[in-house]
Amino acid sequence: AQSQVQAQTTLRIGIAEDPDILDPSIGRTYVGRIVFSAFCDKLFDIDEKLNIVPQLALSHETSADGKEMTIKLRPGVKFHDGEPLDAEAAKFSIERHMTLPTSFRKSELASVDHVEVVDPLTIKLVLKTPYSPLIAQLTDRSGMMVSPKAAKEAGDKFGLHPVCAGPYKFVERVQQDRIVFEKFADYWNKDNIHIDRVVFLPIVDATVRLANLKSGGLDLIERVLATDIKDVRADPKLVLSTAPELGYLGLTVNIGNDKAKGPLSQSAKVRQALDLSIDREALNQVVFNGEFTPGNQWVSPTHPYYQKAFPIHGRDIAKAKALLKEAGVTTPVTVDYMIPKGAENEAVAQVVQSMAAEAGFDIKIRAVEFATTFKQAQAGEFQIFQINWSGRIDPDGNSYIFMRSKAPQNDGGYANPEADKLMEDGRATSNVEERKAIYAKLTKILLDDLPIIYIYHRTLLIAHTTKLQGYKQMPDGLMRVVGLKFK
Amino acid sequence: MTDAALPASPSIQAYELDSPARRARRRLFKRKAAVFGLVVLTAFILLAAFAPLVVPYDPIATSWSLVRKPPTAAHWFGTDELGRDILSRVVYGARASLLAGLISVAIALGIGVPLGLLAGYRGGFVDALISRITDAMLACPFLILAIALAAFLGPSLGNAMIAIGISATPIFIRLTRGQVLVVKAEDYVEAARALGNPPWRIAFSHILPNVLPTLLVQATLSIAAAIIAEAALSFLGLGQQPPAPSWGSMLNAAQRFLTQAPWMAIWPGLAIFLVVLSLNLLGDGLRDALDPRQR
Amino acid sequence: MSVGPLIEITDLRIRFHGDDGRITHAVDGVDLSVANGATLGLVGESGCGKSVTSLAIMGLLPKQSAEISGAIRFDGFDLLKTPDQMLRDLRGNRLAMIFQEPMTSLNPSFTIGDQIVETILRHRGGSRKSARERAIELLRRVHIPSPERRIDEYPHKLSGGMRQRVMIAMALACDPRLLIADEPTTALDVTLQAQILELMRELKAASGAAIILITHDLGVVAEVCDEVAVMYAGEIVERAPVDELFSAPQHPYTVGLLGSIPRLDHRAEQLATIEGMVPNMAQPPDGCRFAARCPFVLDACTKAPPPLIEVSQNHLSRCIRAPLERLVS
Amino acid sequence: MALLEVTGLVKHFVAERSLFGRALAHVKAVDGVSFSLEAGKTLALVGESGCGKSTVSRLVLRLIEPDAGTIRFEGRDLLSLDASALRAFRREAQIIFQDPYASLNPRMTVGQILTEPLALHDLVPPAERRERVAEILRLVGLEPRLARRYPHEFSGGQRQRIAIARALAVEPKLIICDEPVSALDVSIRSQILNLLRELQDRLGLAYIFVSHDLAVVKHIADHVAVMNLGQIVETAEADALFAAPSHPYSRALLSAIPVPKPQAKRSRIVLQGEIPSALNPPPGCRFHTRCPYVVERCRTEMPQLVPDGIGHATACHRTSELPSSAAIVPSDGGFSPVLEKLVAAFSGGPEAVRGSGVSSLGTDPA
Amino acid sequence: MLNFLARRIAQIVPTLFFVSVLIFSLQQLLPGDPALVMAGEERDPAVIEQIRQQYKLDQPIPVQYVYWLKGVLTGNFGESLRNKMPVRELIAQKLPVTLQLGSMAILIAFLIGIPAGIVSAVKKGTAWDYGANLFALWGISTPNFWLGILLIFLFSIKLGWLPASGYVPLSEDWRASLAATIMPAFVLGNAISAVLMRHTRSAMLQVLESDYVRTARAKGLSERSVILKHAMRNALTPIITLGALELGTLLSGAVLTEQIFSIPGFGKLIVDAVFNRDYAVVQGVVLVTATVYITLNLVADIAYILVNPRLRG
Ligand SMILES: Nc1ncnc2c1ncn2[C@@H]1O[C@H](COP(=O)(O)OP(=O)(O)OP(=O)(O)O)[C@@H](O)[C@H]1O
Ligand SMILES: Nc1ncnc2c1ncn2[C@@H]1O[C@H](COP(=O)(O)OP(=O)(O)OP(=O)(O)O)[C@@H](O)[C@H]1O
Ligand SMILES: [Mg+2]
Ligand SMILES: [Mg+2]
Repeated sequence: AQSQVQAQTTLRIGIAEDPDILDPSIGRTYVGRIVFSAFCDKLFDIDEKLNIVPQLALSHETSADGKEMTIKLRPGVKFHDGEPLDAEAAKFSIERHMTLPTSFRKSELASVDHVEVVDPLTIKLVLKTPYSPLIAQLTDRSGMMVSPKAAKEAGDKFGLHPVCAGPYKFVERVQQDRIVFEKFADYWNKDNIHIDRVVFLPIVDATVRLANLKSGGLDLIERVLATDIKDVRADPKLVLSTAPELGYLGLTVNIGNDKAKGPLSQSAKVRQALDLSIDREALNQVVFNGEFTPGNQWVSPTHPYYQKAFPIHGRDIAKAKALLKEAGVTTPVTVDYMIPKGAENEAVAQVVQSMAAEAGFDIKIRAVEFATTFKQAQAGEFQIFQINWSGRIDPDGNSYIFMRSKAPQNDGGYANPEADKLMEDGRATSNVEERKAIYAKLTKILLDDLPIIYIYHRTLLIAHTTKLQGYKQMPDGLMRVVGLKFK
Repeated sequence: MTDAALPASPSIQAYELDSPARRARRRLFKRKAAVFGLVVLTAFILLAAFAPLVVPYDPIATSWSLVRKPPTAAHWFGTDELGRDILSRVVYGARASLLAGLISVAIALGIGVPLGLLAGYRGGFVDALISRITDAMLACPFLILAIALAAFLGPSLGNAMIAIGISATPIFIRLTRGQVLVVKAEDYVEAARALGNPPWRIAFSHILPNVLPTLLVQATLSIAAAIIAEAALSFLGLGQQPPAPSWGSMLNAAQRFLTQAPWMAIWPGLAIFLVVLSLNLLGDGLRDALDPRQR
Repeated sequence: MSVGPLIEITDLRIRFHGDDGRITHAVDGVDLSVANGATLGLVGESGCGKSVTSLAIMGLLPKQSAEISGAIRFDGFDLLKTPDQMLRDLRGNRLAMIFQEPMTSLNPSFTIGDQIVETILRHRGGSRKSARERAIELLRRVHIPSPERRIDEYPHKLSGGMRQRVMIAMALACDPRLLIADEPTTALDVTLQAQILELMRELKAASGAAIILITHDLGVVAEVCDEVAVMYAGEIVERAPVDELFSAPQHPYTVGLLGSIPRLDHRAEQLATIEGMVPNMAQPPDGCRFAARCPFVLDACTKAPPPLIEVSQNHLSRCIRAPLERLVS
Repeated sequence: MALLEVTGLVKHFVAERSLFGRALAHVKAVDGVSFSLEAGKTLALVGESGCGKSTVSRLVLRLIEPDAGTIRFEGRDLLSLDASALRAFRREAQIIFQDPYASLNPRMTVGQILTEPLALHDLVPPAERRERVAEILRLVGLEPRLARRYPHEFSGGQRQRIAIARALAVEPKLIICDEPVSALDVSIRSQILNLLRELQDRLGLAYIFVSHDLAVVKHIADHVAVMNLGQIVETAEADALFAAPSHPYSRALLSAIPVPKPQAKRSRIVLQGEIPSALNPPPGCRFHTRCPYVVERCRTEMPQLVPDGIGHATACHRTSELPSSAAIVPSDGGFSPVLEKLVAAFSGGPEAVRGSGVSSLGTDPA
Repeated sequence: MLNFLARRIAQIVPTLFFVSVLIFSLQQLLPGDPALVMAGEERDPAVIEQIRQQYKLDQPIPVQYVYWLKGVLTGNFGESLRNKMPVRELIAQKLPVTLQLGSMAILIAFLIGIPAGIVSAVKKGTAWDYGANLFALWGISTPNFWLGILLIFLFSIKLGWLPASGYVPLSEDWRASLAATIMPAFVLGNAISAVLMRHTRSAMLQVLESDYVRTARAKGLSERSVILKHAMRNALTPIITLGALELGTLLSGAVLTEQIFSIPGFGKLIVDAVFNRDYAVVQGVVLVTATVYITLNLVADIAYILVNPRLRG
């Protein structure tokens, strides 16, 4: 019996930032989502191929007109506080996402008109208009279910002591230091939970994160530096897990709000010249040891929606120069190039800068604090804004809000009625082939107009010790803890 | 009362005939440490001034084939994450650092000295007000103040200098004020008043010159501190903007490659250390050389 | 006890090596002796080497920068060759000293009692209690009112005169054979000065200690001393019993000094002045050091250093023109 | 009309403040001082350290503002002068300090130091200033070529000469000498005293001479005021005071002077008792704690300065009852005959120095 | 003396008032809309407007100041914009960490700085003195972020002896806690010990030249008791005062050191808060820091009075 008393097993995960509040309605950081996945299950989940699979829901069904979605819930699911997850609770959670004043899920669920309880384990989402990406939204924070009792009590402080229906339940959080979870005994899938505790430790510096992994201080880390991969692979005690990321790094060109009316905003030819001057593969090699994926569209070449008809073109300085000449601009073309501060961003910017210089661009890098970039972006105080988007499962999440005219994140002020129409159409159908056809047209337009010049797609780089087994990385970047065990 | 003078006091000893400045210089040059500081500093200043002529490579020219190469005969200090020559970047970085040190301290002097003079000389309410504000600024840790200011002004070398300058100002206010209070009580200031000097003249031609040596010493030490602060701000990304090199931002970049390219961290750090060390040595030397108690 | 002087200094030379390599000849061939129970006055201008001489006797000159030669024989010891440990046993015990600045010579962080008791315990041992009693006794001896109370006070509570008395009490704590008083009254007000002088006179009679009294005030010398040595630029220029010095000085410098003091009895229109300045002690002149300021100077004076000659019994002068009466008769 | 008339001068410094800046304790540095001074004469202020001598000096020049009293200079009320009139007054009266090392600005050459007053009051057109500086320097016995040097290049005595020269530059009528020789060596002291005397004779200056050295005071003063704790306790012609001091405090002071004569006859009065602090001076006569003649009345009633009709005023209740003071001042009996002659020969000798061929820097042709 | 203390304490009030105004205005001057920053990638204008309203960001600055001040006076420092934690709690969470780090740094500084200062003053001009001075120069001339990086490189990456980052509370595991904090504490303490050494040296030199030390020697006391008793007691006063001022350096240093070693203390809290535009946190933390600093100075003043009989009155 003595030997049965095993030491508690603890999984220590090194994350790159300290998450914001742990309330799925208010949360807004990438790193926050990683933490949610340990304790807050969603209605649906995805698999490696981006297929939508059930999690708290058992199935879903969309009506023919696309305006109603019926969801069957998994029976016998309990929240951490013992409350049952039934249709009422699901309705509450979705409505909370939609109505909490400071909820950031509002826009994701904007198409939902109201939620109906069909039976104790069935709900129905009634939509204003057909909206095919909705199901994808429910695989992320909008699909997370919270205990109505706890949420009602805590109001907008719910995130300080979140109560969900995930595999682990919240124990404590020390800001900037750690977030501790322990195994939830009544988890619906408890047979697949093998580790007693999960601790998230925010460690900003990637080198230090890796050092801690090597020294055994951590078991699992996210965002390994591409330049450190060789190191990880060489270490027999470490395993690297990768997946293509859903997002992209792009250069948002200020077309509509450029106060200086620079050549870049005035002429698509100039944008094309810039595009042609960039050697994406070389950049990938220099900055990321070739580990990332060069790209030219808002989804990566490995994504089902990638338009193979428009592949990445090579670098062509001669053509770029010719285009500039055609556009009749005097070189060098000076460009105000805003980036959020950070070593990686700066490295990319400097490579772009030196590549573009050869074609006749004089790029002035302006590294602005992350906090300030959005304000300046909204105010149109940039000519190029180099920004990373973490990506969404549905391709619409990578395009609509950035390029639809007047969309909230359309900082470049791009407005093309034809493109707008295509984006709306894409949302309305859920037929994959139909959507692909629509997006093919859209891609052609966007590659001509170039409101955003896509450069590369990151690879999710996760490293863990060989002791930890069963880890699988999904493209959405979340770190799933179900099924993990120590050797 | 003109003609016959009293019998002249006949002799002057030949023992101390040079001016205070020259004597101070002589004493300074007697100190090996200070001379070392001066030499190193001069070397850095010359390097910075003639950077384009000295450096082997363009400090911002990237080379995709030379990413993070350890020191070689061609690149003495190695190359960085974008294949740039670290030696050239260190030399160019001297410009940012020295300039940051000089300008921010100039700002601090420009604001601090007049205020300190005013507070010390006028006394009363003005003094109380200035002193309390100075206390308040001193109560906020220097670097935090500088970070907040730099964040407010937006990241750029110029703004970092302003931020550091403002953060360093209260030291100069306090120092000037204290010194003014000391000098103000000297007999020669009282004599100047008795002669009918107007207040501003007393402040500027009798008090200020006698406060200057102390300020000079503090300025030297503050430049050292400002250089470290600029490096710190650049390290946090609030200073020099890429691709222009600065020692702090080089260290920042280096931190990510500590395992693979430790040389990236060595050289800029060493450069900061040397310059700051030299300034400290020089400051110490000046302090001793200008100390009125010493003969 | 052996006959002969209690302390005898022969050919004492002290040089300071400055940071900048400059050498100061602070004391240059001083010969002095003091008999048991006698009081010697040491006078001279500021910087002529009075304090340095006394510090040399106490062994308190900085070791790094002071270079000392010659001999100081005290009570059978050659102080310059005595090991540090033994010197420490002498200091505060058989050799005691009072300094010029009563305000700064007492440690502000300890009560005066602590400071006196410490000396007694160091040299006499015994219990703290008995040492304390002796301290009170000492304070009473130097006329500090209600010493039982005062003993626990910190120095800053006492006036300058009181502090100087405490210093004296401390110096007398172990019944020293030789007491060196370096300008004990200079920093004090006239009335306090008078008190301390009275006290010194009293103690001189009572304690039987030999005293070296350093001062630049000839009035003080006249009042307290038996014998006087006049120093100029690191040398003794004249030594005489006190009466003789004041009535028939044998060195021009002494004459100048005496002539430049305003007298109470008659109002001279002009005081005598000694023009010029002390020679630079980094490079003292070859000949007589006073030659440049001396109205009686001869060519010979600048050629070779004049010897200290005995003009009359016990009256020595370092002037080739002595006896000076010859010049005015 | 007297050159300077001071009546009822009061200055209390704040020694301690309460939380809200209200003064809790005062140092009564000067507490009702009155005196007057004729042109061309010397008034000496004597007294122990801290009795308020320097404060009186500064008040007279309005370097600090008095709390009460009047100061009249040539009949003008000084306290009513505005800033510019005050600056103009600075031409009339000057001050010399005790510490020759602290009283000259170390960063100015002697020339600059002496030119400054000329320029400030526009006494001499710029072109002639250099000549004037030379003249002033000669006046105090320094060579004009020294104008290019800095104060630190001079000895204490020479610096004091420069300070005197600076005071003379504005051609004042009054110079306040705040212990001008206390910091100097005996031999140099006499040079400065001689210089001050000469200048007075030549330029008709009036001096207020602050000192605690009574022999010096006797040598230089026409009139003496003895101060104790912010008040004048006795004033008289110098000779009268030294012949027969009447206030017990003056007696003690004078009896304490050490005289350079062995076995001098003296009846020294050694004061006992605590020196009271100016922070809370005792009631009644401020000297009563140390006075050998104290009676009950002294402890309660403050004595006034009472003149005796021949210019000798004393603030003591018991003036008339005190024993004779004739033998109080010790007698030094003058020089012995030999010494007398030697001193005379010594003083007669500057030529001999010059003629001796001993060259020193000061006498080199420039 | 009591009066002096009262005055000294009364002075704190206007100083703190200016501190609060300074912090507040600085905050307001910071560019970047906190609501926008908070939103990050998710920029829904309606929600952003909501946030502005909720945190009174839409009010004029003086009104915001009054709200804030009111809160502060009642002990309510507001809540973090980023994670809704009350600022007071955040501070309570972080303060012990920085205090531990700071105390260790101070301990290191004292253990190195004061003995080194004494030795170099007593042995002025010898190899000891040179050595101590070299150490001091090294200490004040090394940027602490560089030293931190080098130490991580050496002890964590190359040798693997110490963890490169993180923090373990003392109460949890004191060994791990010490292991985690020893490097940052050394980085912090290194610079301070250098400064302390210089202060000690110059205070000692000054005291050693004083008349009362000469008196002590003239009494025949041993060098040991002259230095450790008579000189040290008096040299301590300036060391205390100047040492207290160094605490400011400590707090400044903590900013970068905590950043490099990922220590979740005050310094990291504030830097992150500045970058996140988390106003309430920045304000609260700086105000507390300033108060701590001012209080420590006051304590130093009191200590100064206590060791100085002249002032004890
Ligand atoms: N520690 C020292 N280092 C270098 N020079 C010194 C030192 N102490 C004294 N001197 C020099 O030695 C000379 C004699 O000094 P000393 O203190 O003996 O003079 P003094 O006769 O006592 O003068 P005073 O009357 O001013 O006390 C002076 O020139 C002085 O500058
Ligand atoms: N500015 C001041 N503030 C406060 N107190 C002062 C000030 N100036 C002088 N005092 C005090 O006033 C009193 C008289 O000082 P004053 O300098 O006039 O004395 P003094 O007679 O010149 O003494 P000494 O002979 O020491 O120069 C002293 O107790 C002194 O401490
Ligand atoms: Mg001396
Ligand atoms: Mg005075």
